[in-house]
Amino acid sequence: MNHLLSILLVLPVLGALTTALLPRGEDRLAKGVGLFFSGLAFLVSLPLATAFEAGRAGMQFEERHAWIDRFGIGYHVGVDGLSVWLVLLATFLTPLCIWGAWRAIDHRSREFVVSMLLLETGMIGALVALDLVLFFTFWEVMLVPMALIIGIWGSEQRVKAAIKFFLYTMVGSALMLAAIVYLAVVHYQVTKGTLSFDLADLDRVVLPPDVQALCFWAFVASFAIKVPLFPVHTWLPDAHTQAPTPGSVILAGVLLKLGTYGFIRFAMPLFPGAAAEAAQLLAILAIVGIVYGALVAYAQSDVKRLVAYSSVSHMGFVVLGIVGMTTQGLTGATYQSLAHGLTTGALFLCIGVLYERRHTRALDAFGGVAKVMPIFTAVFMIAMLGSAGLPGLVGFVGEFLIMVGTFSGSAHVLNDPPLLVLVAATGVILGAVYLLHMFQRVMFGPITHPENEKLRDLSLREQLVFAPILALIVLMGVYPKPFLETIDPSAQALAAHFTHKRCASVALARSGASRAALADDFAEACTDPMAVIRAVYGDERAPQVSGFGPAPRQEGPRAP
Amino acid sequence: MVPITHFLYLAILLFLIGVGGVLLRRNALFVLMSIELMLNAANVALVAFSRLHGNHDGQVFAFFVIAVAAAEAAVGLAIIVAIFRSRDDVDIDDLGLLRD
Amino acid sequence: MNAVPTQDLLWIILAPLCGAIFNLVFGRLAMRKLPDRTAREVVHLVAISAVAIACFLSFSVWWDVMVEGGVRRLVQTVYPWIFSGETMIGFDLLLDPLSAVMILVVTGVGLLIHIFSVGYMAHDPDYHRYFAYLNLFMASMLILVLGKSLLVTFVGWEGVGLCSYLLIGFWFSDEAKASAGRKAFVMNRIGDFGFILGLFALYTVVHSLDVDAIAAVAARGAQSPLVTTALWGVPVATVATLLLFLGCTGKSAQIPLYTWLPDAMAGPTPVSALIHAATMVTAGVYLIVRLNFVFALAPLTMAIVAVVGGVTALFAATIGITQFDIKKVLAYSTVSQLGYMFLAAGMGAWVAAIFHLMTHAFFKACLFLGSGSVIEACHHNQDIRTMGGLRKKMPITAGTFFISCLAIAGIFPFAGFFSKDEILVGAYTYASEWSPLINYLGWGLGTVAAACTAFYMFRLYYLTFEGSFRGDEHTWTHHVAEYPIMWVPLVILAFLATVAGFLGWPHALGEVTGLHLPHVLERWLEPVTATSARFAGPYYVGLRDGGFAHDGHVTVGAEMGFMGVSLGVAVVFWLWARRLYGDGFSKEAEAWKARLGKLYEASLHKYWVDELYDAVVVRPFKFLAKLCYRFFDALVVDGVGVGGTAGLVGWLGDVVRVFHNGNVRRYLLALLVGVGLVLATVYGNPTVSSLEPSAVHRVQSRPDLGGLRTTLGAEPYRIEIGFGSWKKVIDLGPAAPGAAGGER
Amino acid sequence: MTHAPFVADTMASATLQDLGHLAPMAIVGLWGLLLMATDAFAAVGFRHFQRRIALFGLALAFVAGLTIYGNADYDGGVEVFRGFLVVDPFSAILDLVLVGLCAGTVLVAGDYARTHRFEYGEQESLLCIATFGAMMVGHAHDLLALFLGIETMSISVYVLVGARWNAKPSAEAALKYFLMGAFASAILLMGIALLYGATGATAFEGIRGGVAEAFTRWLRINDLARALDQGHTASPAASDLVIQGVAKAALLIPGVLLVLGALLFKVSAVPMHMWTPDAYEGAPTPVTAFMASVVKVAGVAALLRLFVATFSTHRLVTAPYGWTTAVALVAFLTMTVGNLAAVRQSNVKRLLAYSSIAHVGYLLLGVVAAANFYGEAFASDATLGGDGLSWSRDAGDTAVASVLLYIVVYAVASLGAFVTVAWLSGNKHEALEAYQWSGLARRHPGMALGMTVCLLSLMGLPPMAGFFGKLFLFRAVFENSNPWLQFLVVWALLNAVVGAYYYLRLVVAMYFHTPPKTAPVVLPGKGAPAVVAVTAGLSVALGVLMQPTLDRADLAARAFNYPPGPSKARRVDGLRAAWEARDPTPPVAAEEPSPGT
Repeated sequence: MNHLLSILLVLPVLGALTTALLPRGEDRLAKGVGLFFSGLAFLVSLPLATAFEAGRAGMQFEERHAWIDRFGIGYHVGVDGLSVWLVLLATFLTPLCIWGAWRAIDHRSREFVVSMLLLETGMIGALVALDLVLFFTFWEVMLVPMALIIGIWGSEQRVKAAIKFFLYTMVGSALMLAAIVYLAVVHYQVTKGTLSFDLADLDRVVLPPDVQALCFWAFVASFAIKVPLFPVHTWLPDAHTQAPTPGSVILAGVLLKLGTYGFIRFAMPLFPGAAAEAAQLLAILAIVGIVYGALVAYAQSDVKRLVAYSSVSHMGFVVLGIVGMTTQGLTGATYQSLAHGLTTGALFLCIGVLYERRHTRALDAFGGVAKVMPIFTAVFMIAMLGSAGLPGLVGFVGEFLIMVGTFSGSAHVLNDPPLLVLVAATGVILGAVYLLHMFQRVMFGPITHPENEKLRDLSLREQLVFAPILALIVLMGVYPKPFLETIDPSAQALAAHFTHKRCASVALARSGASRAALADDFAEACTDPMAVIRAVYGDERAPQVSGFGPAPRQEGPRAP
Repeated sequence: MVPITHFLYLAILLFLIGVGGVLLRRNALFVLMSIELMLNAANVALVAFSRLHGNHDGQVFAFFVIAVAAAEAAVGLAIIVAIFRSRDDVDIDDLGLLRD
Repeated sequence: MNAVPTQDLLWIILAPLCGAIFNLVFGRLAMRKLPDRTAREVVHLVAISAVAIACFLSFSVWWDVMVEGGVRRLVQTVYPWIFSGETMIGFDLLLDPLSAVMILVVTGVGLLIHIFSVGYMAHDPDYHRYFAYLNLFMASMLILVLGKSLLVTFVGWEGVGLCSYLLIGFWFSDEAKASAGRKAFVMNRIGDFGFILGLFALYTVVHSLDVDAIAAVAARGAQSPLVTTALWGVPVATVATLLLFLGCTGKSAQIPLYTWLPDAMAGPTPVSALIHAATMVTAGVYLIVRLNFVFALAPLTMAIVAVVGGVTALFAATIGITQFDIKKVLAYSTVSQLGYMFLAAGMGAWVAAIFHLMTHAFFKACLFLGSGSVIEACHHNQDIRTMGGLRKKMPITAGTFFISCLAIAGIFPFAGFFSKDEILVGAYTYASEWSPLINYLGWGLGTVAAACTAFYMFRLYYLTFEGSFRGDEHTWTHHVAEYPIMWVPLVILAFLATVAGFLGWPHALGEVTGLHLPHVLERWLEPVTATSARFAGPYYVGLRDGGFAHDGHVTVGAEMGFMGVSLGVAVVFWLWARRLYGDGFSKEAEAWKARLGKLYEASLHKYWVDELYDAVVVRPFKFLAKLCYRFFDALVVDGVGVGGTAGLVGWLGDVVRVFHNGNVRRYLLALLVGVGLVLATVYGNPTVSSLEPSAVHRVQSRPDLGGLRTTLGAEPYRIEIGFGSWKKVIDLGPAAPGAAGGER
Repeated sequence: MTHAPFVADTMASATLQDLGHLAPMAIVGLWGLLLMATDAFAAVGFRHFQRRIALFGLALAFVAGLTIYGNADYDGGVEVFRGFLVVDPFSAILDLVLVGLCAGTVLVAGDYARTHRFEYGEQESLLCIATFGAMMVGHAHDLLALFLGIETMSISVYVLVGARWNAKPSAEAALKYFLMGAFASAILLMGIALLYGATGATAFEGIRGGVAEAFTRWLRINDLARALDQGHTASPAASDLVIQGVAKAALLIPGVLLVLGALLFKVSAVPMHMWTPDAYEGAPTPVTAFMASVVKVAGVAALLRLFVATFSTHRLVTAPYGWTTAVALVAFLTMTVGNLAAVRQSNVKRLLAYSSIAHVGYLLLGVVAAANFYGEAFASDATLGGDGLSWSRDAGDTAVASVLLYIVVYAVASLGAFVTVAWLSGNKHEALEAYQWSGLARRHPGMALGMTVCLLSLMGLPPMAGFFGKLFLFRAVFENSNPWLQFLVVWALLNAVVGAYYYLRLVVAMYFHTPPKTAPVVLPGKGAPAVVAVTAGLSVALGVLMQPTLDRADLAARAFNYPPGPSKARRVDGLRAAWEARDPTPPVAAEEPSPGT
């Protein structure tokens, strides 16, 4: 089964080709084919969940072939706890989107399905790629289909939004590409002539501080835009608002996650020294994003825009969890990504339902909907509460882990994490404020618009689309064990790796060398990494509570 | 015997005259002629150097240049004629159709 | 512990949960498909039996295991809930004396209220939704109570908040009601914000949120890291407890977050009885007592709790005096009574707090249900100005209501007397960092509040039940009546309100009457408070030495004194209320109104607190949001930042295009300029054309775009001069090895 | 200068043998003449035969090219006509590419001319001859060959540009292009003359030797001056010495720079680019495609052959005497101006013209990098006794390979793009405004897709070939650890984003906008679609299946630059062996500090 990921990458492409060959105008058929292939992809991806060895940190389902080995570019894919669920999220949401768009997308379905499927390949690829060029390839592959989806099937301002999305992202990736190439070249020189773009290889390189900072920020430029991190978030509201429902769902559900995933997989471990230095700033940006996003969301009169800004707020939490570089934070960040994918996806689907019926997204156009659409009300409410991070629903687990990790464990990179968390936690209040505000404006109160009297409640198809998402929202909130026990080991390993490599980078900086070096060279210097870091930063920056390594369990053994 | 530098000065002089002509004249024909002048300046230099170095590459080159110049002139004149047909002068300042 | 299958604990929660799920999923189906009557039957039978099961299980576990079996602690490990790195939050349940009391009260009162609801909601179209929410609330409340880890408690904490939101806004078509629900939820969220941060603060020290773990850490008293570790320069214990207390003020409607509770009366009355009187709002008290050992380590917090409690008690009571909405009066009285509990908790009188919590649950539930049946009878009219004389038509309701009034006013021998008295005594006699000042303050506030309580409760009673009916005739003849389904619970609750006090028979009364009953509750809760009881020094909790302590008890004299005072006050104000309102609004009442003037106005308008909050918090928030969006986001970031960049590129594009004006001679010139540029890159370099000596060395020192090391050093210095056959060679400088080499 | 030893004794057999080596080029040239003849004798009705004949010949040339391409004997490079031309993997690749591009043009040119009523039989023959010239540049091993190749190509293209006699812009474009081209070639010629004067040779190898000598003398003069300062008695002949020594370098450097200027004109680098948009716009679109592909490739080939391979002695690539400074500067200007000017273009042809300028900007960076590496290698050879396999030389080869790859990928994509433009000009008014492309994706999804792929490749978006071209190019430049160049790479990448914007505008028009009432009529015939299909296919395939192409390009590059003298053959063999062994680690001679630093 070790070709699973490759199959997973190829299936959607096959589907896209098949769909492209269909005769023109066969809308239902095209969607059917798309649904079939994406559904097949989902089924194929299920073994990722079942056959995945929990409790193992390393890569699984790994696969490696030479591709352009003149430059050491290889086809190298694999998943670990940090990516496997995101892959599943992608394969899970895509068919739902295609199915959910059964009526919303009424013209040029063929192109639509092709775009969706290519997009799926791009997302999966970016999540499983372990070679930087391969990653970058998929990263960019996602761009065009998404732009098409926004630009062709979007609403009034769609073209502007599509171009904005495209260019915004490209600026970031341009810088990242420069950093990638630079890193590879340095690796080539440091290893005396080993050409490689493989993550594992490049990860061995430790750059001198100044260059490291440059490269780190180059990566951040790309990922921060994708996340999106304040203040480079302004493409998101437009893209979300203009995109058709499936576009918004995929965008919020998976694409944004790729930004944070990039942080976790690439930016932080590759440049730990710079990451540690930048952590404070990034954390502050994240927190500003949390509060600011919430505030702005509250000021919206367009439902979709409101949810879009709520994404800014939520993703702020994820980034906060990442930059703290604690096991809990990383686990929480990953989990929160999933949570946000599900809840916000569901919210966008809900808005899509309303839009289909009323063809408007203005808050004022609704009110009292709950009276006529009880099932929809329940669905919308669960999604809304999940998004608001109600304990017992999916949103809470991630937020809690992020905040507890940052609060108690991230002193080794952040100043006064409690204060940061204090501010971040206000997001919990504000989240309730704007979400309930939205919910009340749409659902409650008397029916002011006669059009709303006759709204159909969810059709069976729509109910079936929502059912699995809601089930997950509840299940993952009540019983996160299966997810956590796969994510956690990888998170722990990453956090530990981060500290060790950061120590190496600190040692390099202290040695005053202006050339890059290999992390292995500092192995003996970093037998106790925290000690080295403390020695540099002084005890107050050093962690009071280490988030790393085997920690005592206060509440008895974890169930097997 | 005449030192090489003299030939060089001549060549450079011719070349600069040609350049001046190209830049200053507005009649396409004159521009063409100036260019021919520049080519010939190069020829002078080539031949002179050929003598300096005592090998014949330069002279061979010069012959080819003459041939090329002829071809160029032919094509150039043809084009100028075409222009002349479309509008009754060949003032290169009037070529305003193609621009940003 | 093995005396009973521990699943029971879980089932206590699961039973109502299943009921809720059933009604959520199938209720709507039933209501649509089945004939109305049967549908309602199905719905409320499921709901009630769910609660009944929970209630039965609670009692059985309590009796069999704790009383008979003598097991004081029951722990059930369900599954590891959230874990990562060192963090480990198990979904574990804990049944100890404290939670036992709570679940008994919750399930018991809950059951009665469920039954009552059958009558009250009889004609509501969303019957199933109502009972589903009610069951959901029961489940959440039980999770809150039974949670072993504070995070599990937090789940219940937010869960009950949610249910309260849903039930307050149950009739969501009415904008005001929906808003009331939202207000409640948001204010609770503010509290929860404090709660969760408090948890984090505790976590940093304890590395766990398990109550036992925290207790273990706290048990070290002054050496406990809770005290020794500082957060923001303050001991963690203080920070944590302050934050937690913020949560309590939200949930238990204390100053400053109390304003949601009166609005919460928008919900159906049974809901007010269950959630906003008997159970949910007392969660804050429960939390403090649950964590008494942590609070005890934070004297500052304790003092704040006490003062806030006392002030709230009085503050709310004074508002209650002037309200005309029957439920509003009860709401403010609830706030005030909760204030008492916090006063007690703040003074370290844990038992008193819980005692009052319990008794209050009984009589306040009874009062609310009573008001419920009154409202039902009066055609959903809640204004006491249009009531009166209802006793004639609804005697049982009136009776139970009266009993409850006696109880809440603290008239011997009703439950309220004992609990409130214990609180007041505690307030006066218990040690605190700022004793005795704080004792005087607490006791004073409490006593005055007691006076007010007696006054407004009896005012309410007399205006409602006595005198003559002030409403319209039609209502009186056709509607006013009471039904068994509604008065049976009333009777039970009234009974409890009467006898519950004897659980806390004071020692002194034993001395006086010779009737030596044990203080059951104190004994029962002993294991819970044991930890904090051992603290000493600044963290000491218990009687201060004010000369009234005698072998661990307040001396008889003192005790009797306090009782006398409170009882006297209560009776006096009862009689005064009777005089003013015994038969409708008397002249004298009006006179007082006029006399108090502004004060009356203030109380009538709830001291304009809502308006204040609106001006200070809500409006600024909305303005800020608008500002962020319209100005910062749209204008600065997107407009100037993004748009600016794009505009700049476009502008430069236009600038560049200016040069391509189609003029050949310009092009030719440009070509020449280009060639000149290329030449300039070399000849512009001063070192090139000049031949002065050190040129070469400058060449080396000059930064060059080639960026490659120069090999000048390897060059031999040799001059060849040759004309025709004659050749002369001059060697200068060091002749490098392989001088023939160089750049060949 | 004597020519390299390996030529046969008797002229005749040598000629035949050499013609064999030059088969592709010879065939194309021959066909040019043949077509001229057939056109002269063919009746007007049989014009369309011209195309078939041309295609047949090109196919023939292509096959011949393949045989050489696959033949290992040429890996070391074979000099023909006494070192006048050379046949090596580099030229082999160029032959194939150029023939292919020419065929692509031929496929469309006829239809276009017929539709626009200026059909003329010489077209195919001119295209072949121009290609012949371009190929000659690719083979050039002597300044004369280079000059003749360029001129042959240019003059034919002048005619092609102006051939559309029924449209004013055509003639105007022709005149502009001609005047500037002639002016440039005059400058080129002057430069060549100076080079010849400095080195006494026109063959590259000879020039290379002369270059080195000139510089040693140059330095000695400075030393003499120093010596005079130090009080040595100046020799009586010192003044002559000054004349002689200075003259050599004083001729060489301006020569190099003039030639550079002229070649930069040919590849239309800023500020010698002015003609490009006008000529591209005025010319018949297929000819534009030809210019954007074939002519560009030839120009770059010339840069590589002459500058990277020959003028890459250490002193010539480092300040203050080096030409790389100029190229880097020009590269900066070129990419910036090219992109900026394209941003506000609504005319598709002009837009693509500017974009082609921008691409040249990126490409020149690669040229600089390669030259720098070779210069370093040269230095290390000189100082460390010339190990042909030095680190720097390997890096230089990689850079050259990257440049080669990039220009090929670019040429293919832009051919596809321009052909699409040509294809959209089915009636009098060509659809040259972006808005006329609206909704193309609905009417002609296939072509729209093809065009999009080509545009994405130009945009440099993975997995298109254009991305990998950029990747390798910039990788090479980065490897050249020079902060300025590295900055230029980042700058180039940001430029690419600007580029993305205007390419995207076409995609937007094709996909997002609804078709207008008057849709553009398209050319008859299957030629254009075939070309677009092939180019689009290549734009993807070259990207995803990069490795084989890369191997060849690499091999080409490795046989490309050589230290003077006999070490060349040894080196190439060694390289081939090393390459067969796929050993990616070159020895790190260049890492050791050399004396003098």
